Amino acid sequence: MEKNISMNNLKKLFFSMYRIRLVEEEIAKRYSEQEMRCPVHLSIGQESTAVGVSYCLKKSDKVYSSHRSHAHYLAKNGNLKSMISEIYGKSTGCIGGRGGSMHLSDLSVNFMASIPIIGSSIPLAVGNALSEKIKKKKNISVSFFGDAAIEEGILHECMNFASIKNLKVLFVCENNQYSIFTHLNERQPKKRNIEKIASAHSIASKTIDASDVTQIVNGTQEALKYIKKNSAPFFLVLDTYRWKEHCGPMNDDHLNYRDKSENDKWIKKKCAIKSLDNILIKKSKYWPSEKIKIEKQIKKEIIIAFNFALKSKLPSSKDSWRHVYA
Amino acid sequence: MEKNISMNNLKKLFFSMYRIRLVEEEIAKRYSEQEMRCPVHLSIGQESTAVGVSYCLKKSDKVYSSHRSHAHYLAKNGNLKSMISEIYGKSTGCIGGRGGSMHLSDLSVNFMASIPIIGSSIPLAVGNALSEKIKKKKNISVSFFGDAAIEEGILHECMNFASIKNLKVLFVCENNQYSIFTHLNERQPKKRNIEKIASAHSIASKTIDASDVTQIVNGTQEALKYIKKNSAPFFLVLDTYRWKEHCGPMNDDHLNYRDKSENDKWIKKKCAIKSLDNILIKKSKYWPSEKIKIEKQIKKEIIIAFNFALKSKLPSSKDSWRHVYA
Amino acid sequence: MPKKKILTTFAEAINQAMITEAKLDPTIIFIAQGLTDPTGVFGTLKNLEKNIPKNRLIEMPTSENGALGIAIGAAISGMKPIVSFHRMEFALLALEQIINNAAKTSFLSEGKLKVPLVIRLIIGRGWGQGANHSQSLETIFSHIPGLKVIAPTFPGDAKGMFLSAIRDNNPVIVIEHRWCHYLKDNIIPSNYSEPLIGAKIVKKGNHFTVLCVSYMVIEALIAAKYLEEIGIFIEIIDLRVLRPLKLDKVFKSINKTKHLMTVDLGWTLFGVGSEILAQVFCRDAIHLKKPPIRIGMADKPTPSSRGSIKSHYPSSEKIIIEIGKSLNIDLLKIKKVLKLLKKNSSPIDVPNNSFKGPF
Amino acid sequence: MPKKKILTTFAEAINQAMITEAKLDPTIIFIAQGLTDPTGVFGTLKNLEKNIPKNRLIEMPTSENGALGIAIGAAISGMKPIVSFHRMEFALLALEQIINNAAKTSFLSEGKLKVPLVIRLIIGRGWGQGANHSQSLETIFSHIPGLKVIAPTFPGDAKGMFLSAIRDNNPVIVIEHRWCHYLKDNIIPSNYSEPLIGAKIVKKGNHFTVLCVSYMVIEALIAAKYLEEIGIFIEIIDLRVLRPLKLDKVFKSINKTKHLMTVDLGWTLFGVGSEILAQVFCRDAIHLKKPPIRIGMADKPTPSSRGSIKSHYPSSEKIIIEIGKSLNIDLLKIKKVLKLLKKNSSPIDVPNNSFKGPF
Ligand SMILES: Cc1ncc(C[n+]2csc(CCOP(=O)(O)OP(=O)(O)O)c2C)c(N)n1
Ligand SMILES: Cc1ncc(C[n+]2csc(CCOP(=O)(O)OP(=O)(O)O)c2C)c(N)n1
Ligand SMILES: [Mg+2]
Ligand SMILES: [Mg+2]
Repeated sequence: MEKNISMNNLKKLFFSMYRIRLVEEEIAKRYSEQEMRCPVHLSIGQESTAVGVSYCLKKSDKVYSSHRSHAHYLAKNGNLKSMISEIYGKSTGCIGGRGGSMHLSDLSVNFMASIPIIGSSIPLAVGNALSEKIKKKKNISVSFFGDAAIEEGILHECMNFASIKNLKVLFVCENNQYSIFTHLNERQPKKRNIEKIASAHSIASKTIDASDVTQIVNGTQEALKYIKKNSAPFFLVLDTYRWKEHCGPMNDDHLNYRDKSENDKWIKKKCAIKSLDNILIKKSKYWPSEKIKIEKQIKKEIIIAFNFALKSKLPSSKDSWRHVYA
Repeated sequence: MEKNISMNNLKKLFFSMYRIRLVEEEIAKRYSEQEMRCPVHLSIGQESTAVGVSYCLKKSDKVYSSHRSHAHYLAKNGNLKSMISEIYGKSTGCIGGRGGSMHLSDLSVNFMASIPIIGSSIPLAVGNALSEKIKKKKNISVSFFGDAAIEEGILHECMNFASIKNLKVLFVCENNQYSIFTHLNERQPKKRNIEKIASAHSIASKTIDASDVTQIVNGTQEALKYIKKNSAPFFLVLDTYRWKEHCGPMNDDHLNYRDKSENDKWIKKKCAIKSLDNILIKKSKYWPSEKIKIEKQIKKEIIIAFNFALKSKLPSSKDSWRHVYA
Repeated sequence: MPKKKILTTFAEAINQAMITEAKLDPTIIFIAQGLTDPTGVFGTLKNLEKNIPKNRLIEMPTSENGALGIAIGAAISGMKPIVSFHRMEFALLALEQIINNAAKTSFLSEGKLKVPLVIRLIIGRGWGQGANHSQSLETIFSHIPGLKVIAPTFPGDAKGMFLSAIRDNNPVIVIEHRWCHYLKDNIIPSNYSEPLIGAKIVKKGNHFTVLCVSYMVIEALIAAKYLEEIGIFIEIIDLRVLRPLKLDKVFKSINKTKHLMTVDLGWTLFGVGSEILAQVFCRDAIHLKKPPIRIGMADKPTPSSRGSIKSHYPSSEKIIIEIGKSLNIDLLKIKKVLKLLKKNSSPIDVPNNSFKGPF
Repeated sequence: MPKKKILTTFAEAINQAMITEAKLDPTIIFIAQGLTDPTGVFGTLKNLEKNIPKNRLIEMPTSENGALGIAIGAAISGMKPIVSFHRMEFALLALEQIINNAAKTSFLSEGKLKVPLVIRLIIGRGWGQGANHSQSLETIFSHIPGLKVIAPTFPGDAKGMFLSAIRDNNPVIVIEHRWCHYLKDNIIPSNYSEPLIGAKIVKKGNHFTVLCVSYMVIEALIAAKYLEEIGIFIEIIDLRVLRPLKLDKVFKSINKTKHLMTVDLGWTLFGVGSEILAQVFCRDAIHLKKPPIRIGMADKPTPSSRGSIKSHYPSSEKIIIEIGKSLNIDLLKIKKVLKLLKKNSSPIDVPNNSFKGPF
């Protein structure tokens, strides 16, 4: 699958995923310091979905996300300092500390909004696409959501709307099989493939194993081609896995709500970062040393970003009276 | 298709449909007298759906309906006097005039509730089925709704729920192609079959041309068998047509929102009452005279019911303070 | 600009406002069910197709929550959607979007995103529509910072305020009482905007301040006519804007009349009148000669039958009785006046005598 | 029956109420997301699986509107569902069902159908949860006839009132402030029910009536302690029941203290305090020596950062300052007391010092 992606681009994909991984790990590590005082939903294990999709997007394409938005934000070239500061509740955060981890938004990279109410940002993406259509622009609107959003009526309403109005929406369902502690099988029909939801609304779809980021890249590129050619939405299902607890910095394997073998399989065999690493190792003998350099570079960036956030000021309560109205 | 239905039962089906037709026509005729002072959504043209489904139900099965509920109510053996009185806003109405045409409800025949908010009564039917399951009862919960309800997220939420909890719900979508003045093609994907909505939620389904009531009977019987055998919901799509305006007593063909040929086809060729009449004519030479008797009987009943309603008292405003709380 | 006034209904007035403005501003889009119906949302959207390009007329499937969210998304990205709901109740399905997204996006983007969105909520009444088609839930919206809420009564205000609502960069909820749609007035055909601030004195008087929401102004005006016959002159204030709530004119009026009555469209408890009274109390209670009077819809679902809606809605009759009581007016006088009122009234369940249903 | 009291948290108290009652009444069913999670809705649903048969534990997909409607349907047909929402905001998706069906089914069936339904709405606060996870929207529900709305503060009340809520044949909205869950009290382990009527005096005093909603009682209690140091004794009333609203105790208290402050959980405008003030005004305004004081959440979305939430929530500090002003207390005295208060306070964004996140 990686064949049609250049070595250089493979490295970019690796870099982007690995950066997210290391950022999230740093958040996890420092969370107990009690200075990041907001809920955090980490993307560790799910980096490939955000990276694979965003790799194919233009800057002018718009992204909407949910509670688990760090990876989406970073993959869309969101500013790391702004993100970490936002999580620290600082005035230098991407929205000045007003929203914390669950409300990341940065218009300078067209990362429009993250809304922590399940399903709530999906219509915003569709509305964006409606607007692009009226303005005769070619931009794509991307809506990221988890598998639980399938259960929300609003997703169905939005898919129907995008379908009948021929809107350029890329729906991306990150299926990590769980909504908090509850497995998909307790929430949705057991043998039903999620793609059936798409076809119920006459929307084309594809399911991809997210352990291979190059497949996501290829799938997304196909999807975008389809969207542009047909002026119609597309629905991607990306099968992935969250390594950490639903919300917070810890592992929660001791709670036994997830099968140990399932866990092992995803962490040990299906890590998209590891897989790409292996490909790169095979492709180039220089890779191991390059990787070390990359790692250093990222770690340095991370330290700078955290220091920046730590040194930044808390916003004042007076500031929060601004922009209640436009 | 009528083969497995006895002559006697065919007559019953005819009677039931014809009775609804004549009741609705009488409402239409008298509406201009300005004594029925509430919105009315007539079922003329759609009698077969209610009759065909209810024919297969037991008294203990529960029915939930929407704004267009007259036929559902009568087919479930609702009391005609109570219905007409309710429409007249009289204290003898099935809920004492509190609700009018859009809120018919009669527990004595397990016609549970009609709610004029699109989609709003669907979860009530599903909740009823949940209750029956917990109580280990075998009753079926029937939810009638129009094609517009497909667009409401709540239907999808309810279907998912009924599907995963294995509930004995019969979903009945009466597809008359229109939501008020708007054709299905402007509201839902053009070539998508409604059954796909059912299969998206792993629910078995069947589409039936409602111009033949015997097909509805057979289809419903199959559906009920399936529901009981599998402890699972079933989804019926009944293709039908509304003859009159969406709300009110008049024809509105002059507004030209519906194709004349479509209109003609349904009224002239696909009237379920006429079709069954033709079958009966072929089957029995006595039918024409029997039909005259039936018509007389129904008309007499109707006159009695309207007189009863007209003579009944309006409820007092004091009465409406009762039952705000249980 | 022609200054000659022309007799116009409320429905026509907002229709004019919308069409004129939408012709000038290509970012205005319309979202509704049955947008281009022969009836076009009670006539308020008529002639849309003739005036506005088709790509800006968005027929909305029966998906209120999705559609409202889509409208917000469009607003965020440069459009000015006008969403119409035939009944306020249908918007209950969309409250999550309205309260979480419409009201908070400006705040949550540090003002970088704006939501210039008009949401029209039509309140049904009469002709037996019953419990689910005639609720007046304006306080739900008025409670939420980030929203603006207006409730014009008269055609002139409706037109001017509607224009401001469209031009506003915030989500504006427009409460339209169905019975206001029929009101006629001579108004200027050209477009003029009326700022979304503050109440308006509709009738001057010295004896009682009567603050009304939307259609209740009409009931108060009728009451005023009859009260004048017995020498009582009430001052009627049309609240017009529920959020932001500016009550200067009310305070001034009370200062003069020393009497206050609020007349709510919706339920009294936790209603608009509650907020008004609270604000007056915090500031001006000492001026009142008598406890204020709050009336509103009876605290129960709206029954369908015309039999049971007697005394369900606040009426001119009720206004007269309560004011009479508060001012210790001779009961016989009041009774005489009420008799006259009754003689001249149209049936309880229609906005006017020419209304014939069916909804 | 053992009468010995046992130290119990609010969360444990309602957990006990639910489990004990559900063991006795087989029609009680539970509906929630993550019903049998290791954490079980903040611990309030723990041990459910051990005590209640599985078929009565209904794991709810992320489908709030559907699930709430399904709960109503089950209630109509003989069940007594207890639906839990982790955050009040999630119930915004279900308002159509709550307002149209839960509240009106008894009315619309002439009392033949009943909706014995408990809807638990948990209000989030602190730890940076921000605008969509910490709204206090209790007035929306309190406005609707057909619903009952309660907001217990203390473990004992919570248990007793929860039991009444379950046994009630009407839909009862239970407003649970997340920070109340941690409150501990010595309560009787056996099940006792507390009628869903009226407020409760939590602390007696002669100088000021302070009427609080839910967690605000705790802020007032803290304020009271410090005010006592300077000789001011406030009377604190826990409102407890928002609908039906019975204010006799409030009227009585005001009669004594001649001063009134309301402390809202949510936004002040069109809030609970508005209704309280309106009722007092209509009846008792003359008794007050000073205009009443209404405080509540600042009129804006809740920011996430602990920097910006300073003065966002009504606090003991604010209560002290406002009462001081109203009673013309020497500013130096107030300042001294505030200093002390500050010294003893835990961080602004946690319910107690042992709270460590992550939500
Ligand atoms: C409307 C709504 N209901 C419930 C929640 C509580 N909640 C927060 S995250 C979450 C799980 C969502 O699962 P999924 O969509 O699969 O995303 P994941 O966390 O697995 O990435 C839930 C139920 C919510 N935020 N919004
Ligand atoms: C939630 C909601 N949105 C809109 C309406 C307005 N409305 C009343 S009837 C109707 C048409 C429904 O069409 P369908 O479900 O196909 O039923 P039909 O009238 O064709 O029998 C609509 C949109 C409503 N009652 N409820
Ligand atoms: Mg998931
Ligand atoms: Mg239809």
